[in-house]
Amino acid sequence: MNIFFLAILLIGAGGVLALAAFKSYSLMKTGAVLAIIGGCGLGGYDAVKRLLQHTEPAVYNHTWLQVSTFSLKIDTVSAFFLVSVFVVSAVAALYSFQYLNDAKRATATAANYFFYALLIISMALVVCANNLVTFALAWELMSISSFFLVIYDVQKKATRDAGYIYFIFTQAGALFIFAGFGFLYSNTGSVGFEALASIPDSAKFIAFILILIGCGSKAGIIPLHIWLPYAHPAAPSHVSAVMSGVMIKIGIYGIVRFYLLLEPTSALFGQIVIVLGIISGILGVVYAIGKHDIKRLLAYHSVENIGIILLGLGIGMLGAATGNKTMAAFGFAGGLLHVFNHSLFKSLLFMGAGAVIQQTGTAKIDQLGGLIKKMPVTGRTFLVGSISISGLPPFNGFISEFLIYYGAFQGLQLQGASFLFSILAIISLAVIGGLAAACFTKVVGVVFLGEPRSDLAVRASEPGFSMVLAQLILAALCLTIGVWPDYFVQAAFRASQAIPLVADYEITQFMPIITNISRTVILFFLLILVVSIFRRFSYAGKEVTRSGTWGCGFTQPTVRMQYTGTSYGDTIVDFFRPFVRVRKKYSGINKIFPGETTYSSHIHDISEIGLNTFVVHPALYLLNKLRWIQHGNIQLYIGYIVLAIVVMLIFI
Amino acid sequence: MHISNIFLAMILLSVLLSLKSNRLAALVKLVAFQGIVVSAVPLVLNTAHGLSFSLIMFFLILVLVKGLLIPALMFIAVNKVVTSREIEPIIGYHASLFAGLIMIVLSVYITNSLHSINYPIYIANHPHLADFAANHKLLLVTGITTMGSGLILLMTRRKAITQVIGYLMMENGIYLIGTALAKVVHAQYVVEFAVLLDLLVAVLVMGIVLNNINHTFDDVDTALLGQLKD
Amino acid sequence: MLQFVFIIPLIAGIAVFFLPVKTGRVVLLSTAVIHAFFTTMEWFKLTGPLQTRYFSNSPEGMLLLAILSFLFIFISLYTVFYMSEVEMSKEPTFNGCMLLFLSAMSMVTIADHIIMFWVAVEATTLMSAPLIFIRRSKESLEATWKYVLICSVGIALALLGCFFVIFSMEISDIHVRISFTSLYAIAPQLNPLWLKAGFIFIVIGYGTKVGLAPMHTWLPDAHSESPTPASALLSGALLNCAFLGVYRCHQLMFAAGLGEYSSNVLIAFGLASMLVSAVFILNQKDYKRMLAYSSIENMGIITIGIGIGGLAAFGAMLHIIHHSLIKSSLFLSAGNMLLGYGTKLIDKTGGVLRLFPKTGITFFAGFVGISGFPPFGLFISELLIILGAIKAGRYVTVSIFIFSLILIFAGAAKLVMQMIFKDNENDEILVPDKWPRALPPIILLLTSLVLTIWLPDSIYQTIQNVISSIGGPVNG
Amino acid sequence: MEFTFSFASLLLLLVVFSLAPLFMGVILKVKAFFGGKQGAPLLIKYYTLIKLLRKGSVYSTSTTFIFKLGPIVSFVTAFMLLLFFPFAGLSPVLSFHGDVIMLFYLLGLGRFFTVLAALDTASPFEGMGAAREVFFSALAEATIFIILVLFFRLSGGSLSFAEYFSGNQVVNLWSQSAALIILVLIALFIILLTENSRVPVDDPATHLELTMIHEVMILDHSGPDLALIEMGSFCKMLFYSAFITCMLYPFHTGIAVFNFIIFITIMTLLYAGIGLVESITARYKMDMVPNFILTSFALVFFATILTMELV
Repeated sequence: MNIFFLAILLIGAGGVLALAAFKSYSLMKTGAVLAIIGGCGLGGYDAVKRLLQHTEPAVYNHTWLQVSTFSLKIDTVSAFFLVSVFVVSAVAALYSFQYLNDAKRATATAANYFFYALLIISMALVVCANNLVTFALAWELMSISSFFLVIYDVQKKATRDAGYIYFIFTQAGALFIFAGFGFLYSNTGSVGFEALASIPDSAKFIAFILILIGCGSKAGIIPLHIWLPYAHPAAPSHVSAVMSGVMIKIGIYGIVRFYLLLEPTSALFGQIVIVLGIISGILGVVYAIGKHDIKRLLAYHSVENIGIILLGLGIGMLGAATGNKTMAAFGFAGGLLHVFNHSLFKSLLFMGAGAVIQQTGTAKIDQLGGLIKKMPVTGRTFLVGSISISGLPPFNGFISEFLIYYGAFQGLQLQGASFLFSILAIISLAVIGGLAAACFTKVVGVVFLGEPRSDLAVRASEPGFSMVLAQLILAALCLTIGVWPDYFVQAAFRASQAIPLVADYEITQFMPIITNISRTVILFFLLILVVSIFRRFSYAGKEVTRSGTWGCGFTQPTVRMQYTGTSYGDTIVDFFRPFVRVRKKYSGINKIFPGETTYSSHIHDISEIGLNTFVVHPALYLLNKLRWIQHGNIQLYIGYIVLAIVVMLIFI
Repeated sequence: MHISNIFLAMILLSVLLSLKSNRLAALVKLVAFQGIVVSAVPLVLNTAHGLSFSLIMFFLILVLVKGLLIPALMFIAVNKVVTSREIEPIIGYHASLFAGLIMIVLSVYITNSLHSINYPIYIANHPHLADFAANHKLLLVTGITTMGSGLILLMTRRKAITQVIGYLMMENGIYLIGTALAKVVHAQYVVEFAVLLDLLVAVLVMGIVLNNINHTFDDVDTALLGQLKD
Repeated sequence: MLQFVFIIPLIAGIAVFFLPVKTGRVVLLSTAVIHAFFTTMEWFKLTGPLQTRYFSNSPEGMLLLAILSFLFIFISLYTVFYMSEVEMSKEPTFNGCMLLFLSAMSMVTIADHIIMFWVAVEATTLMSAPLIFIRRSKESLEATWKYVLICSVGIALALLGCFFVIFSMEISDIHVRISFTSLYAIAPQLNPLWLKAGFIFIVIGYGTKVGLAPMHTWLPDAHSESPTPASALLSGALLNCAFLGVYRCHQLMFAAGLGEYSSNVLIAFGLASMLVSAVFILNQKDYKRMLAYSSIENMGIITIGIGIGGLAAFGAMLHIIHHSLIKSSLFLSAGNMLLGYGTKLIDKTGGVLRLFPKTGITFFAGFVGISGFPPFGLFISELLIILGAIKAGRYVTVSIFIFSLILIFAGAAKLVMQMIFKDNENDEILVPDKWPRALPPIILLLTSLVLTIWLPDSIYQTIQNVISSIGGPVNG
Repeated sequence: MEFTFSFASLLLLLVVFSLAPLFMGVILKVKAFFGGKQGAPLLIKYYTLIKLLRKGSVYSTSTTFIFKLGPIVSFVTAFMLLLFFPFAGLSPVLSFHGDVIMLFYLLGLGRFFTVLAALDTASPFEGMGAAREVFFSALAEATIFIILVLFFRLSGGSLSFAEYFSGNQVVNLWSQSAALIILVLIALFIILLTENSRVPVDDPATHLELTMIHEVMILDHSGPDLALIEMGSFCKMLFYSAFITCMLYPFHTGIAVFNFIIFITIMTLLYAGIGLVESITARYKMDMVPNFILTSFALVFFATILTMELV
């Protein structure tokens, strides 16, 4: 535990130092980044140690406000999440060193580092919290610090609105969680986590649903995801990386933790989670295909991946409910491993996007193109990230999805509803995979390949060293997990053994599968090598010329003729019409000698439309109707008092 | 026929008149009159067990405050302030008079219901106060009516001064109800004086504010005081 | 001696009227310190337990007295620097009335005799009235008029309520001193019907002063139109004092075994207040009014918490403490903005963070605190109230509670973010913000922060004693 | 479950792989016959490959390393499929429990790079083709995985090609759940046509870029690169047809030679069938294609639901 506190202390020191030394810009940045990285390294080391060697959970208690204690506990699940928290935060800090380079905004930068440190600390605390009050405290700290991180570019209106929406969602979510805690507390009579498994099933269900809503709004489960596509584009990229990579996973952690504490027996929990996973996964990726802003697109992909994670967890819960150990173990392990993997490649992608935006000054993918020639490293790392997020071998995304598939397939031996849910899970995983691949071929193809679509993209060049290094580290991690997954899979299984059902579950019989996967991957690389040698050989001594792309007989091809991201995704989006509102503006060709024509399309999020039309507007309308109360007329006011008395006397 | 009934009848009369009176000066006079009578009520009620010196002293002070000081303040206010001496009710005089009558009926009803509930117990506890209790009925009626009419004035009159008068009437009503119910209070003169002091200061403050309002708005019509709203 | 806490300010206040301005300020500050000194004496029972005919040091009274005294030190400090910025013609009157107001409020906190309590509450109204209309602007006069009249009417009704309570004692032929402490002892024998009636009138009467809907109507006007120190004192201290009356009567009902009824009444009024404030905080135009409505909301929360009892009551008590600290800090920051911009309109006050960094930070920190985020105390109190409410099985209450909390937060966040971050059209600054005026709000916020991290045991014990009489211990 | 490796199978694999171009020739022959033409020789595809391997290449100035990587990856991934597939009743070269998931994802990887290579050329037509390719294959994925679900159900928990076609619970037309297999066969044939971009989904022989899917994506490839792509598509075709073949007939006759001969015959017939379909049906409009694929999905899903009753 002491190492953990030391790490926390170090990170905090970094944040405070940034505030203290904001006068000298570079010193402040260096100090803060070093301290944060150091602290994260320390904490990460501790967490990994706990995860790999079977140590007893460390517990720390300190009475607080006389009514409760400030209580922490690090078990395998906490350790697992701690790893991704510390790893990603450290790398993002490294990235931020050259990403934030505007000496004129020294104070803003200092504040940014302070709240960044606070965010890391609070996330670590949430993951370790061991009673309701501590959890709530850490959760709220996390919300508030991330809010301040989002509004870094506060003079922009878009940023303020994004911060506002995020603020509301996070607070509403927190209140739902508190309500859920209320149900737990009212049944156990204590704020501790100990007795939760023994409360009646109805209370379990209500509490779980409330907590699911609260944590889901943080994790970005559709339809509670609305803040995500606003907040991530608004925030600076290292922040989006951490928020999308780690913070939304803390929401997942909340769901997992309370599932584990409640130990529900009904299959309903799993089924609900699976359904949410399917919705979030498929709609998330479809919206992503429809978006033209690269960071917004990535934000929707976070929604999609949360969906995949939920599918895994749901499968696990279903397995636990039906007593199918293999299903439970693989489902949970897959979900958890995907949490870690996604935190890696999603932050990698956000960093890449950040580099692109910093270099070109635009986030509109239809104005970019050919960037891989200008920024080779970023381009390649982004490619790695794209393959990983599409869940394709030989990268890490595939490993976790494989585990989830495996668990889901085990579910096929069940009968009735569970069988159907397993089928749905498998199919939606397949569809999500395919669509994700579609989406990222679009991103890579339109942003990094082809020719620049505007001169913004022409002026780009490789970003600063620290940014490149950060991306390289993450890309390397993605590849490592993809090729040698054994340790990571084992770690995920160890974490999943927190479920009582699979506590004694022996995974060694399944490890060969994982080994075989890595063998196959290596074989794949060997074949690639062989074939490329063969290719090199077959080109030996032949004349290889370069010329323009063949225009298919068209004599004046221009870069404007390239297929844009919009048209690329159009057919797919149309396919999902009822769930996706598409608004197209097309001026049309109407004259004999056509003049300038314009075309624009915009994708609307149905859950956002729904929220506005069914909740926000009616509520505001109703409340505005009540404004006459404060009429300003004193006689009326005295009338209120008399009225109150009369009413009370009637109901005496 | 107890003597106090005459006093109470006078109070009721003053209430009804104040509801239909259309001149401020008259209204103030009425309140002064009402104040004197109201402060006399405990005196006449306690004839049963004789007058004590302190009681008389207290009566004198009450009369001084309620019957002289406060009306005097009001007069000053009226003379300094008012441009038009009309009262300008929001609902007409007859209507408010009618409301007053309804108020009486209502209070009679309330009193009866209360008595039917409570007085059996009450008299059982205080047999020597049987007739006293009987008088209380009318006292209570008067008190409630006065208070209600005070509220009516507060709600239906436009002039700020009329509202002060309404407040005073309401205060009188409450005082009467207090006399009818809680005699213990009236045995503790410190508290009594404190309440009285508050009343005095309240009217004083209101007067000052009125004065300022008049200076700034050139009128004390509360219609002008409707600017702060949402 | 207990009475010093209101006698000394009284004398000092009267004196200040006739003293020159400079000395007046000195007297103001020194009185604040002396008051604090006597309060601590009382807090630690150094004068010994005390029970006069009209006064006593009840735990709840002591708690509020402590808050009041603490706030007053910093508010008076602020007042001094504030006065040096705005040249107020009637400054002695202002300072004097501040002190008289202090004395009246202190009297409320220690009053034990029912009528004496009433007298004290009415006194607070009268003493604070001059503070509000000291500027003699049209708005301030209107606000004062409404304040005085509505509160006087309400409190008159409370007097009627007191008579009913007394009668409920007499009718069952018991004769004890009509002070709260002695009534608790014999509460079960009181006549329930008349006690209920009394409770209704007292809740509505004092509720008018607390600002419970629908009797809250005067509050936004008075709080927004009065000069900054007065607003801070009104929101931070006066509302609590008025609430003491409601609370004491609830205690009495509880002792009489009518706790169920009174709880429901309190919760109903609390929810009404929260909803009303939600209605008016959404697209509010004036930031001081916004703060005033937020005070209504928070008093509603406290009422609900007290009504629910148990853990929620503990939460409510914490809420009283932290709300007083944070809200008065907010009002002081708002005062700084008012000095700087010369307007209370939200549309005309933009970019506070850029133009007035100190004030911007304190104001936003205060907002973060008031909307229930850590590290400030309202977070824990609201959490405890929700937990307690659900434990008490009041699900409807909780849902309305949460709903209106979200609404209010949504409304306030929009306005505050606009003020703090959005750029203003013109950057002209009337009065730059200075450390002396930025310091008191900061200190108040820090206090709330410290009390969140570490709550002294004596305070905890006091709160325990307070809520033990309304529905048992914390984990009840 | 462990990682098996058999040498005989490797030999067989090489033989079958070398025959792949011949089978494609068969299709062309059949189409020519129905077109009333004499048609190209059966070995035409071999000639094409040799010709391509002899040539050099012209690379677009817009392209990057991805353009060169595309053909390699697409070929390797397609070839790896064959490594794991049991031809003619022999055990596959390599196999492990759960390899199907891996292999279909490898195919996805191959597609990923083909598409990127197409987008790398900055040509509007290739982008168009890429868009269609990813969309249709995403739909096809659904069918493929529901087929896997069904097989898992029928074969009692198998997750590899080896397990499907060997052991006691095999999935083929002669097992007790033949009715379901028929539905699967139809679906699988549809997928075959889609994935290998044959008529009615796509027409490899068309000359209008606007109407192409797969062919348009490789417009700029030439020389050995193109040869690799061709070989990759041969492998893919071979894999799907072999898949269908193994479901049509259980290679239970002990003698390997017989199995081999039967296998080759069925394969030839299958290719001829494809040729037949191509010559008697017309190409669908683009917006019809999704329905076509969804039909296959519906069939298998129906079959899978039936298993709740039957199995």
